[in-house]
This record gives sequence, C-alpha cells and structure tokens, in this order.
Amino acid sequence: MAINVLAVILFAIISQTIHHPTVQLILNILIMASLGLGLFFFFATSVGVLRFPDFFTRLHAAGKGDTLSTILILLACSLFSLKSAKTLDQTTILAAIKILLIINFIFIGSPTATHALIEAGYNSEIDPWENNATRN
Amino acid sequence: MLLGIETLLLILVLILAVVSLWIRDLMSSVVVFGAYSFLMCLIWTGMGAVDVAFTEAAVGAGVSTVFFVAVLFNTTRRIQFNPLDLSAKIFSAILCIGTGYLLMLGLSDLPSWGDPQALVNTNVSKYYIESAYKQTKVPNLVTAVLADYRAFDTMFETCVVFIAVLGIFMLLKKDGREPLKETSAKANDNLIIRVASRFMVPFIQLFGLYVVAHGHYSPGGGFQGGVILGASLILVAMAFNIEFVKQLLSIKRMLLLAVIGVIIFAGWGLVPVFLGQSFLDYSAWAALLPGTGEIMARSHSMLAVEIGVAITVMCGMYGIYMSLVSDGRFDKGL
Amino acid sequence: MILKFNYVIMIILMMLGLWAMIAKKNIIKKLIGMAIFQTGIILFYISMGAKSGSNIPILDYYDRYKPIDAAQYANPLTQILMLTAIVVGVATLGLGLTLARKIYDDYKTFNEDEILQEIKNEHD
Amino acid sequence: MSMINQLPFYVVGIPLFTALIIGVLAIVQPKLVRLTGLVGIISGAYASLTLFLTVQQSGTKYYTFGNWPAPYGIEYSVDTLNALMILLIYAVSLLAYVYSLRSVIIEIPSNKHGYYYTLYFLLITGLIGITITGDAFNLYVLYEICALSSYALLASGGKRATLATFYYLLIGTVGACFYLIGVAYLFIKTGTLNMGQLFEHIPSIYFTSSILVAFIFINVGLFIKMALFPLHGWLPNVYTKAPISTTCLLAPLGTKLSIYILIRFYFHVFGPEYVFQVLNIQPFMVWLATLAIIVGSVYAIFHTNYRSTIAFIIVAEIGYIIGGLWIGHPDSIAASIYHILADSLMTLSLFMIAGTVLFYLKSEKTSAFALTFRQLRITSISLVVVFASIVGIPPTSGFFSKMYLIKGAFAMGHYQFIVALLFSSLASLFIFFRLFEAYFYSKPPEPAPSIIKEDRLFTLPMIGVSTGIILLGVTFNYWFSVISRIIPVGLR
Amino acid sequence: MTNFTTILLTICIPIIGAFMIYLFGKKPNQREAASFATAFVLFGCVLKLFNPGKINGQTLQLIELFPGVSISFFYDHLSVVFAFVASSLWIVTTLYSIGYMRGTNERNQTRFYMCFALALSATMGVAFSANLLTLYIFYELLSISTYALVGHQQNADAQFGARKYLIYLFGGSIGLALPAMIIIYQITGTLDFNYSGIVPAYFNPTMLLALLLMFLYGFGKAGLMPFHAWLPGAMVAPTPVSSLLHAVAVVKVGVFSIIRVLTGIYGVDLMQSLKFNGVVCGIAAFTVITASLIALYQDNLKRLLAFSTIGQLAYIIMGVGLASSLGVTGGILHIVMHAFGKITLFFCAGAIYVTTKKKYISEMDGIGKQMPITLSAFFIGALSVTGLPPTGGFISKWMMLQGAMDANLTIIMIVYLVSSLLNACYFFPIIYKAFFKDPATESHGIKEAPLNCLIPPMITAACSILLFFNYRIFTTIIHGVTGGL
Repeated sequence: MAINVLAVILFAIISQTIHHPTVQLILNILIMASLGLGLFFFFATSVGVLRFPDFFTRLHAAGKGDTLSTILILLACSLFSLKSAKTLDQTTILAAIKILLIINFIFIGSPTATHALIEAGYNSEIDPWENNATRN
Repeated sequence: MLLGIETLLLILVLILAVVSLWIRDLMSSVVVFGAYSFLMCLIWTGMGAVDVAFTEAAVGAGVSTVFFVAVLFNTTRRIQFNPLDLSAKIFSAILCIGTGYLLMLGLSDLPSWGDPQALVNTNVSKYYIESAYKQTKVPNLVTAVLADYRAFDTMFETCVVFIAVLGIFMLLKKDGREPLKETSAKANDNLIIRVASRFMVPFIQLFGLYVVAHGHYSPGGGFQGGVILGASLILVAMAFNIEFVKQLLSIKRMLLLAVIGVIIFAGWGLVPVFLGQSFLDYSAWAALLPGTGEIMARSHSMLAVEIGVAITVMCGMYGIYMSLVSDGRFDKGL
Repeated sequence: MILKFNYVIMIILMMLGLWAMIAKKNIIKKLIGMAIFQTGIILFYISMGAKSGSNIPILDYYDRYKPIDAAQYANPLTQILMLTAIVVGVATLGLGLTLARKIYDDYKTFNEDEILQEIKNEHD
Repeated sequence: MSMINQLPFYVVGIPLFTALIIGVLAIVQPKLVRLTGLVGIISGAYASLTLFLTVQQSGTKYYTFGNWPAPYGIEYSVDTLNALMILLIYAVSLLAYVYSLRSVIIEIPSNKHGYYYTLYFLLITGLIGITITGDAFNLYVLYEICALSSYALLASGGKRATLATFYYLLIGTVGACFYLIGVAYLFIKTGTLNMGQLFEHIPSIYFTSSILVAFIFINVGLFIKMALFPLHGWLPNVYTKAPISTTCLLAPLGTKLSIYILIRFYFHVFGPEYVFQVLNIQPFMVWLATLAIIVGSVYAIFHTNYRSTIAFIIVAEIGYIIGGLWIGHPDSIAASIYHILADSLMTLSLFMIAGTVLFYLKSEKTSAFALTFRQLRITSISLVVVFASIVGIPPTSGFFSKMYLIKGAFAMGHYQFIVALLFSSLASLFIFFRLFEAYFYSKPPEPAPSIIKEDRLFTLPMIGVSTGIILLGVTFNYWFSVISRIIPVGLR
Repeated sequence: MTNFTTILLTICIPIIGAFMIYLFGKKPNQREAASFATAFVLFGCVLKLFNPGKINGQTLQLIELFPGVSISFFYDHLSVVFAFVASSLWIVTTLYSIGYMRGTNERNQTRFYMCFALALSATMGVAFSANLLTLYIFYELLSISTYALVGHQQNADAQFGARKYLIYLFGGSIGLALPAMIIIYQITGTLDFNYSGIVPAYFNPTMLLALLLMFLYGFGKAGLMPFHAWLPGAMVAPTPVSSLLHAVAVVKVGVFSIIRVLTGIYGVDLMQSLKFNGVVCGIAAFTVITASLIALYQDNLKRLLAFSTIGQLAYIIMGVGLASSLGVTGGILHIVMHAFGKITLFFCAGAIYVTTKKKYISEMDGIGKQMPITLSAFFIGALSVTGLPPTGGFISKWMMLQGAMDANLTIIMIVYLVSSLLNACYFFPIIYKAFFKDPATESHGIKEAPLNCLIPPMITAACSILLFFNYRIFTTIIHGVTGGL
C-alpha cells in the first residue's frame, strides 16, 4: 500500500514540473530502463517455461517472471502517458493512476493464480522431477 | 494499416485457430481458444474498435472459456481417438473450399482494407460521427449509437442474454433426484485463494460499476460492466463453494433480476409510447426528468438503459455458470 | 489483392470454423468451430469499418465542439453490430454447451460416432 | 401521434411485454402465468387485425424507433404482405397457445411451466419481429432470438430431443451466419442496412460480383432455415422428437417465415428485375423445388411413424412454395404466398392431431390410427379435413393453391413442376388411405373401445384450424385479390 | 318454385335423406321408409324439371371461387335426361336393396344407405353442374362416397377391390383430369360449358389432343380400356351397389363428364375440324371389342356383366364421338336404354345370389326352371343390352348406326355390328343353359327369390320394353342438345 502512496506523490511532483527539460530526460531514461527490463524478464520467463523439465518448475518460472515483467512494462506505459500528454490536466493523471491500479491488481492476482495452479497440480499427485530421472 | 501489427496478429490468430482445433486434449484446446479470443481483441483494438475489443475480452475470451471449463470439468477431457474416416472429412473440406472460393469471388470489388472513403464509412456512419454528440451529448459514439439510434437492437440483445440464461436454466434444472457423482477434485477450501479473492472481489465490482457508469465517456458500457460484475460473482463461486454464493444471490433472485434488467430497458422505452412518442424515443423523458432538456434526457436515459443491460448480463453470466457447473443441481461446483 | 489481406484471413477463418463444425467428430470441437466461424464474421465487419490512421470513435474533451471530420474516427456502426454478434455468439455457445452437457449425461461420450451407434442399437 | 400509428410497435411490444411479465410471474406468482399469456396473445391478435385492416385501407405504414429518420434509426415498414403474415402468426400462435395449455401439463414438469411460457412468448415476439422489421441486421438479431428460444423449447422434450436440437443448433447457426455474411457483402457495397435504402442502392451495382455473392449467401442461409431439399436434414428428427406443444408453434411458422423473408428480399431488396432477369437460375430453382417435392413425398410414404411422415410432407410443401415463387408467373407467385397461409394451418392441424393421438393412445404407428377413427371423434374429423387439404380436394385451401400453382407452371412451361405436384398429391392420398384402411378394414378389438372424450382445450383449437382451412379455401377470391396487390408491378 | 330451387333441391334432398337415415339408424323399418321417401321426393323434383318446353339453359352462380369460375348449376337438356335416369332407378334400387340386405343380413346397413344417398346427391350435382370445376368437385365427392360402398364387406378382398377402385379413380382424376382442367382454365380463362366449345381453335393441336386424352382417361369412371380394371374389381361390393352405381350412377357419371367435355369444352365442330372424333371413336372401338371378347369367357356372372358395361359405355362414347347429330342423340339415348337393361341384369344376378348363393355361370345350368321370373327378366335385360327389337336398346343402337353412316365412318358401323354380335354371344349361352339344361346336381327346393328381390327386375324389364315404344319423350329433349349441331 505504501508504494502506491509514494507513486501517487511522485506522479504529482512530475506533473507539476513536467515541462522542465531535465525532468523530461529523467523520465525518458526511466521509461527506457523499465521497458528494457520488462522485455528481458519476459524473454527469461519464456526460456524458463521451455527449458524447465517438469510441471512445477515451469510454473515457478512462468508465475514469477510474468508478474514482474508486466508490472515493469505497465510502469513504463504510465510514465509514458504522463510524459507525452498534450495538455496536462486531471484526465492524463487519472489515466496514469488507473495504470497504477492495474499494476496493483496484477501484483495480487497473478501470484495467487500461480499458487492455485500449483496446488491443483500437487493435489492431482503430479510427481516432481528428481535429479536422476532422465529428462523426458 | 497493412504492414502494421495487425497483419502479424492476423497470422498468429490463424495459427492459434488451427492449433485449437487440432489438439487432442479438450481442456488445452479450450485454453488455446481462450488465447485465440484474446488475440482477436488485440486485432480489434488495432482497428479502432475499442468497445468491441473490451466486450470480446470480457465476454468472448473470459466468460466463454469459463463456460467451456465448467462443462469439461464434470465430463471427459480426452477425445476418444476415432478411425480417420476420410470420406466425411474430404466431403466437408470440398464444401468449405467451395464456399471459400465463392467468398473470394466476391472480394474483387470490395473496398480495400481501411480506406476511409469506402461507401460503408461515408453513407450512414458519417452522420453518426458528425451529429451523435450534438444530438445526445455522449462523447463515446459507440455507446450513443448503441443505446439510442439502434436501441431496439440492443434491447433484443439483452433479450438474447435473458433467453440464454432462462433456456439453460430450464434445460439443465434437475429436480435434484440423483446427486452429482463424486468428482475427482476435492472441494478446494484453499485459504490463500479465498483471502486473495475476498480482497479482490470488491475492487472488481467497483471497477464493474465504474465501467457501467462511464459507458458514455470511456470505452465500456452495460455489457462489459455486467460481465465484469458477473465475473466477480463467478470468482467468488470458484473460490468458495456454491452454497456460499447462493446466499449472496439465490437462483430465484438471479432469474428475477435478469427479467427486471430487461424490463428496465424495455420499460424505459415504453414510457415515451404512453407519452405519445414512438417507442424508445428518450426525448419524451425530458418532460418527466426535472430540469433536463431534450438532449440531456437522451444521455440520462442511455445511462438508465445501460444499467438495465448490466443487471441482466450480470445475472445472465452468473446464472449460466451456476447451471453449467453444477449440471442443474446447484449443489457442488468447480 | 495485397490490400485485401484481411478479407482473405477472414475467409480462411470462417471456412476453418465451418469445416470443424461439419467434419469434427467431437461435440466440443464442433462448438469451438462454431465460435471460430462467428469470430470470423465479426472480423469481417470490423475490418470493414476500420479506417487507416483513424482514432477510436470517442470524442475527447477538446474537439467535441470543433467541426468533426468523419475520416478521423473509426466507423461506430459496424462496432455496434458486432457487439450484438458477440453476445449472440456467447448465448448460442452457452446453449450449445448445455446441450452437449445433456448429451453427455445421456450417452456418456462426446464422440458423434459413438452416439449415433448407440442410437442405432437402441433403435432396433 | 394518434393511437393508430403505434400499431406496428404494439404488434411486437405486446408479446414481448407478456413474456417479460410472465418471466416475473414465473418466479413470484406461477399460477397467473397462463392467464397473462392468454390476455397477451388475444390483445396481440386484436392489434394485428386492426393493423391488417388499416394497412389495407391506407397503404404501407412506417414506424421509426426513437424517431430517428429512416436510415439512421431502425424502421419498421408494414405493407400488406407483412400485415398478412403477422395475422397468420397470431392466428397460429393463438391456436397453438390454447392447445399448449393442456399439452404442456402433460409434457413439461410442472416447475418449469413459467419458464416454458416466457420462452414461448419470446419466440412469438421474434417471429413477429422478423416479419415486420425493415432493417437487415435487426432481422438477424430477431432470427437469433427465435432460434435460441426454439433451441431451449425443443430440447426440453427428453433424451433424443437433445441430440436432434444440438444438430439443429449447429445448422441453424450456420444458416444465420451465412445470412449475416450476405448482409455484410450488401452493407459493404451500399453502406446502409435499411431495406428500403438497400432497394435504391442495389440497382446501380447489379453486375458486381459481390452482389451476386450476397444474393447466394442470403439465399443459402434462408434455405437452411426453411429446410429446402438438399439442406432439410435437420427438420425430420427435430420435429419428431421435440415436445408437441413446441412443434405446434414452431413447425407451422418456423420454415414458412424464412420463405417470407426470401420473398421480402426478392421483392423489396434485390428487386424482381435482378432476381428474375439478371440472374437466369430460374430453371435450376424450379428443378430444385421439383426435387424437393418428389423427395419429400417419397420419404413421407416410406416412413410409418406419423410425425416423420408429416415432417417430410412439410419438406414437400416447402418445395411447392419455392417452386411457385421461382416460376415467376403472377398467378404462381400469388399461389405460393397463399400457400404459405394454407400450409401453416395444415401443419398446425397435423401436429395437433399427432399430439392428441400421442397423448390418448400413447403411440404414433399407423395401427394407432385404427383406434383414432374409432375413439377420438374430433381428431379423426380434423385428420380428414387436413388430408383433404393436402391432397387438394376442392372445398379446402390446398386445392386452390395447387390449382393456381399448376396454372402458373403451365403458363411458364415448367411441366416437370406440374408432374411433381400431382405426384405429391397422390402420395399424400396414399398416406391418408393407409391410415384410413388401418381403421376401415381391421376387425374392431373385442371390448368395443369406448369413445374417449377429448379434452376441450384440445378439440377447440382443432376445430378452429379445420374451419380455418376450409374458410381460407372458400374465401380464396378475397385473399387472391389481397395478395395479387402485393406482387410488384414488374412481375404482374 | 323456380327451376333453380328445384335443382338445388335435387342436390340437397339426398343429403337430408342421408341425415334422416342416420337419425333412424337403430330402427330398420323407419330407416328404409326414410330412404324410400327421399327417393320418391327426388324423383318428383326431377319429374317437375322434366318437361321439354321449359328447358332454357339459364345458369345459377352460387359461390365465386376463382375470378371467372364459380360453383354454378344450369338447367340443361342433357342433365335433365341423366337426372331422370338416376333418380328413377334409385327408387327401384332402394326397394331391391331392402330385400337384398335383409336376405344376406349384411352388417352396418345404415352406413350403406347413407353412402347411397350421398352418392345420389353427388350424381345430381354432376348432372346439373354448369362448369367443369363444379362437375369435378361432385365427381370427387361421388368417388369418396362410393369408396365406402365398394369396401362395404370390410374383408380382405373388399379392401383389395376398394384400393384398386381408389387408385384408378383418384389417380385418374387428380393425376390427369385436374391438370387438364387447370390448363383449359389457363388457356381460355373460363370453364363454363357452352355448346359451341370454348377452346380457341388456334391453340396448337398436339396440346389439345394431349388434353383430350387426359380428359378421356382422367375421368376413369367411364372405364376406357387401359383404365377399366377398377370396374370388375368393384364387383366385390354387394349387388345393389354394383347394380345402381356400376350400371347407372358411377359409370354413367364418367361417360356424362366425357360427353360434357366433348360437347361443352371442345365443341363438336372443333372435334370435326381437328379430326379428334376419329381418335375418340378409335379408343372407344378398341374398348368395345376387347371388353366384349373378355366378357366371352368370364365365369363369374357379375364380372361378365361388368365387362359388358365397359363395352356398352364405350358404345355411348363412340356415339357421341361420331359428332353427327343422330350419333350424339343415339349415344345419349343409349345412356337411358343401357341403364334400364343393365340394372335388370344386375338385379337378377343379385336375386340368384340371394336365393342360391351361386355366383358362377357354370353352376347355373337349369336354374331357369327353379326361378322362371328372375330368368325371364334376365332375358329381357339381355335383349335390351344387345339391342334387339322389343327392347329400347335397339332404338339407341339403331340411331348410333345411322349416325355412323351419316359421318360415313364405315369402320365404326362394322364395329357396332360385330360388338352387338359378341354381346349376343356371351348372353345367350347363359339363358340357354338356365332354361334348357337340367340342373347338374338335384338342387330341388330352390324356390323363387324373395318378393322384393323379384319386383324391381320385373319393373325395369317392363320399362325397357315400354321405352321401345315411346322413346320420343327422351329424343325430343335430346334434340335440344343435338339440334344445335
């Protein structure tokens, strides 16, 4: 919850000083960084899903990787929408905050979903991969 | 338009469609079908049809996959491998290729993809774009045309949802004689899922209401909002067992609400008839609603109509899920 | 012909759905085929109304009072038609699944051939 | 705006609101359901009668929803053909409703009656909406309403009905989607969905291939729904397994309205010049209709189960109407429109008879009919009347439509159509006498079977339909003059 | 009462009679009395119409069914003659059927009498109908009401006979007559009979010929050769049925409709100009010869009489087909003469069956000694049918011969003579066997038929002799028709 408050304050500050060139520069760097990181994590997840031997390990990669990379990309989107808004008024900030809400939702929803999947897998007795078993 | 992302997505969608039909296991082919619908939403957003994408995501991808899973959960997942009888397959293949060729035949003089001067975009829809805001004060043109110019269609659309839920309920309702056979999965009373869903459901419902209310200004409206509200109820039904949800909204009340939704919509349109104007002519409401001119009356009545739609769709999706999942006994769920 | 690429995809999707509905033996697969067929048609209508380089048909705050140029905004009419088509598609899908469910209750299988077999020996 | 021009809305609104009220009552106060239904259908019938008479006097009536001018809002245009069809729908649904009051109690478990009647009235709303609407897409939506409610109503008929309805669902959706593709091709070339405007735009693009494709797809979509010969597979097993109370409403109207839509598209959207001059598929279509009649009659002979015989007779009758339409002679077109009226009444009466025989004698083999003639008085009378009409014995309406069909066919030189017509009359004669002989030449069973007192709610509609068939025949001249005003000048 | 009310009465009386018979269903005596009364009243009405002076051919339109066609009746010479024959013989047949029914105590006799009355009302309808549509409607009603009579015994061969009856008649009428009628309506726009013919001469002759053949074979009741099989099959019915219906009402309706078509629709001069009368006479001649040949070696008496009826009907058609005034008059007169002659033969056959249960001629030698009156009536009937002097049959055949000479169709003359010879060949051996041979088995104790099976044949035999002397009452009326030629 604290992060949200911090993020809202940050947005307020940015929105006031949007036209200052240095703020523009920092925003650009931030957007590019989070986009890059997000894409990297997505790539890592898909590799993980393909390479990992069995059900549980694949889910481990998919669950974590997805949530993080989505959050990062969404962060980049919200900042970008702030930066590129033609006129700065409450609708653009509202759009940015809405994206923040989506981040929160994914932050809670996605791990629970992964947990549910794994628990269902565990209940239906899928045997986890042991080291000695040859990769099937 | 051509080299944009749509072409890539279109190819991807085609691949997904083929894969979803070829997979042996039913459950995974349903999941692939869900992915196929989500990609469809992306294509439509690309083409500027935001409301349709929203509906497809909520209704097409979300809820229908849930319905498929609800049916498959109590029945088999496997397809029995059947001998490949070639004759039926070849005959139907020829038939489809023939119809496909016929369609291709008609392609030659269709306007190319996305040119604004095509007759389809200049004849009736030009009037809508130019005068919708002036006549109804509703910036979201789609909702304006949906709820006012062609409100009659939308009313029947709500009837379609109502018919679906009533038909499904009537067909599946058993008198509870033979109890549902013990399904393999235990009733999951997984704490984490319950806590997470208890936390999320209020926000989902709030967002649903927001979507319904803001149908005029942002993409969304009665259908999408209703589906989201329905989805929240389904989430509760999944997290907790069906008994719990039935206290929230019992089956009888659900059917009643479904009818009341349609009655709100149709009733709102009927009042102008009593005032001597034609059916679904909202400007007649100006006389009843205090202090609103003809145009504002239209935009307010659109909101009322959207609420009616939202109620029906919410109960619709919820009712269909409840019937499908418990095969009409409403005792044990997913 | 290149400019009409989307229609080709739409036709292929429709024919795929039609083929699945007729040739596929499994009832659920038939329903998926039906859904694909319907989404094919929806794609056709939407791609009709798409205008290259156009905005979504929502007038934002500033240019509500400026003269509106129709080429700027996507065609709202096709979108409305398709909202109805999607909802109808889901309703038909729901009913289809109910019937599939009842068929499963009676015949314990989704495979069309086995069901027809069972009817045949039920009949005589 | 006086009361009169609200009529087009009342005709659709009344069944819609009856359905909604019944929907509420089904949960709150189930006992009132049947009464509201009766009130609703009678007031609807009255509205349709006044509509028919006003249209007769003052020509086509237009009704726009939300008073947006025609192409922008949805518009209803009611001319004599529409009003006639709506009158037919109300007549058939009134009789079917009275019949269903008793047959629903027998067939449907009691806790579902309220839901059954809600869907029943929504089906009637859809049927009326189809005939009256002037908007191509609105027609698709109403089509789906009819289809969906009929799936639910048909499938509530027990084990075998579910599978048959499932196939009907698939085929029905394919038909509706073909229609939608056809409308899409029209919409993309003309930009409007209003049938009146389509009529103005289409002549300018007669020779483009997309109009041809649109025509083909709309036709194929409607052929599927009306069960014309090659695409009739679904009709027999749906109508033999579905509950009687549903088939009494759906069988007479379901297929006939698709034909009505075809006629409406030919006359008011594509225009007769396009259909009969530009496309020269007339001989092909007449041959198709001939095949439909012959195959329908042959199958009808080879089935002993009564309901499957009727189903195939319906397939043959569809061949009559389509053949009459495609012959193109004003007499035969008028005869085919008249035959829509006659055939709906005939089908309704056939299914009512099937109902009573099934309820009282529990079987529908031909042997059951030996007892029908002995025990069920009114059923046997209506059986004789309806088969007289199918065969074409003069006082009944079947004779007159057949006469004018042959007259038109001869004028245009389609002799094979005449042969098919006569063959099917002889076939139905054979069917009737197979039933009659089962009674006339069989020894009466030892304990002389007592006359079963048929329920009043069964006999009332049956007598109504039989008198309707004969009345329709005797007043042929009036109907012929009404219908021949409908045919556009190009064909007259 | 104007003529039209009488015409309508002739059609309605039998229906009312049928209803009264139904009311008295349980009490046989009242039922027979009712049937008798209706027959008498009907005959009275027809008699009232029967004075040649007043026949004026006005038409009465009842209901307008199609633009240009309506159910209408008219007061015509031909219809009066035919109505007279049918109604007069109905009285005699009712009397006879009371005896017959009592004799063989058939089941459900009420239904029998009701169908009889309905059949008569349909015959009257055919007689007085002014256009082809009304004629067709009553033709169909006649087929339906007589179906129940043919299948009266409700046993296996009754079913077979009735089914054959049904297929031939309904098949013919719906399959051939109906389309032909509709095509005529399409060509000419009206179906009303008028003696100059309504078919336009310029219409292509092959189509007209096809239509003519469709009518000839469509009206299957006339029993032209390929479509005749139903008549012997219908002999399975009780004798009163086969006597009145298959000698007088049903078959004559067939011939009557063909005459109506030939004279009213085509018109005699068109027939001559397009050489159609050659075709008609050819078909009729073929039927006469083959029917008479088949009748030669028939053993069952009623089947023999059936084939002889087929032959005689073809006579009438041949007469009318000649299209010469004498020929047509002869043909129409032969309807009357043959009716009385043939009904006597059927009555005798019935009487023999009632008393001796014998159906086959081989068993009937020496029967004349036991049943002299029946067999003498049989003899007079045979004379009338073969056309020998003391009986009326001779006059009509004589006229037809002269007609053939006028139309100088010599072949037809030869056919007439040969067929009369053949008639004699198959009747006189029966009479010879009956009177001059002693009975094979001593079947003594057979006494005469019951009284009311005996009187009707005597009456009709006497009538046919009476007709020989004052046939002029009929010819004056018939000249009203043939006068115009």
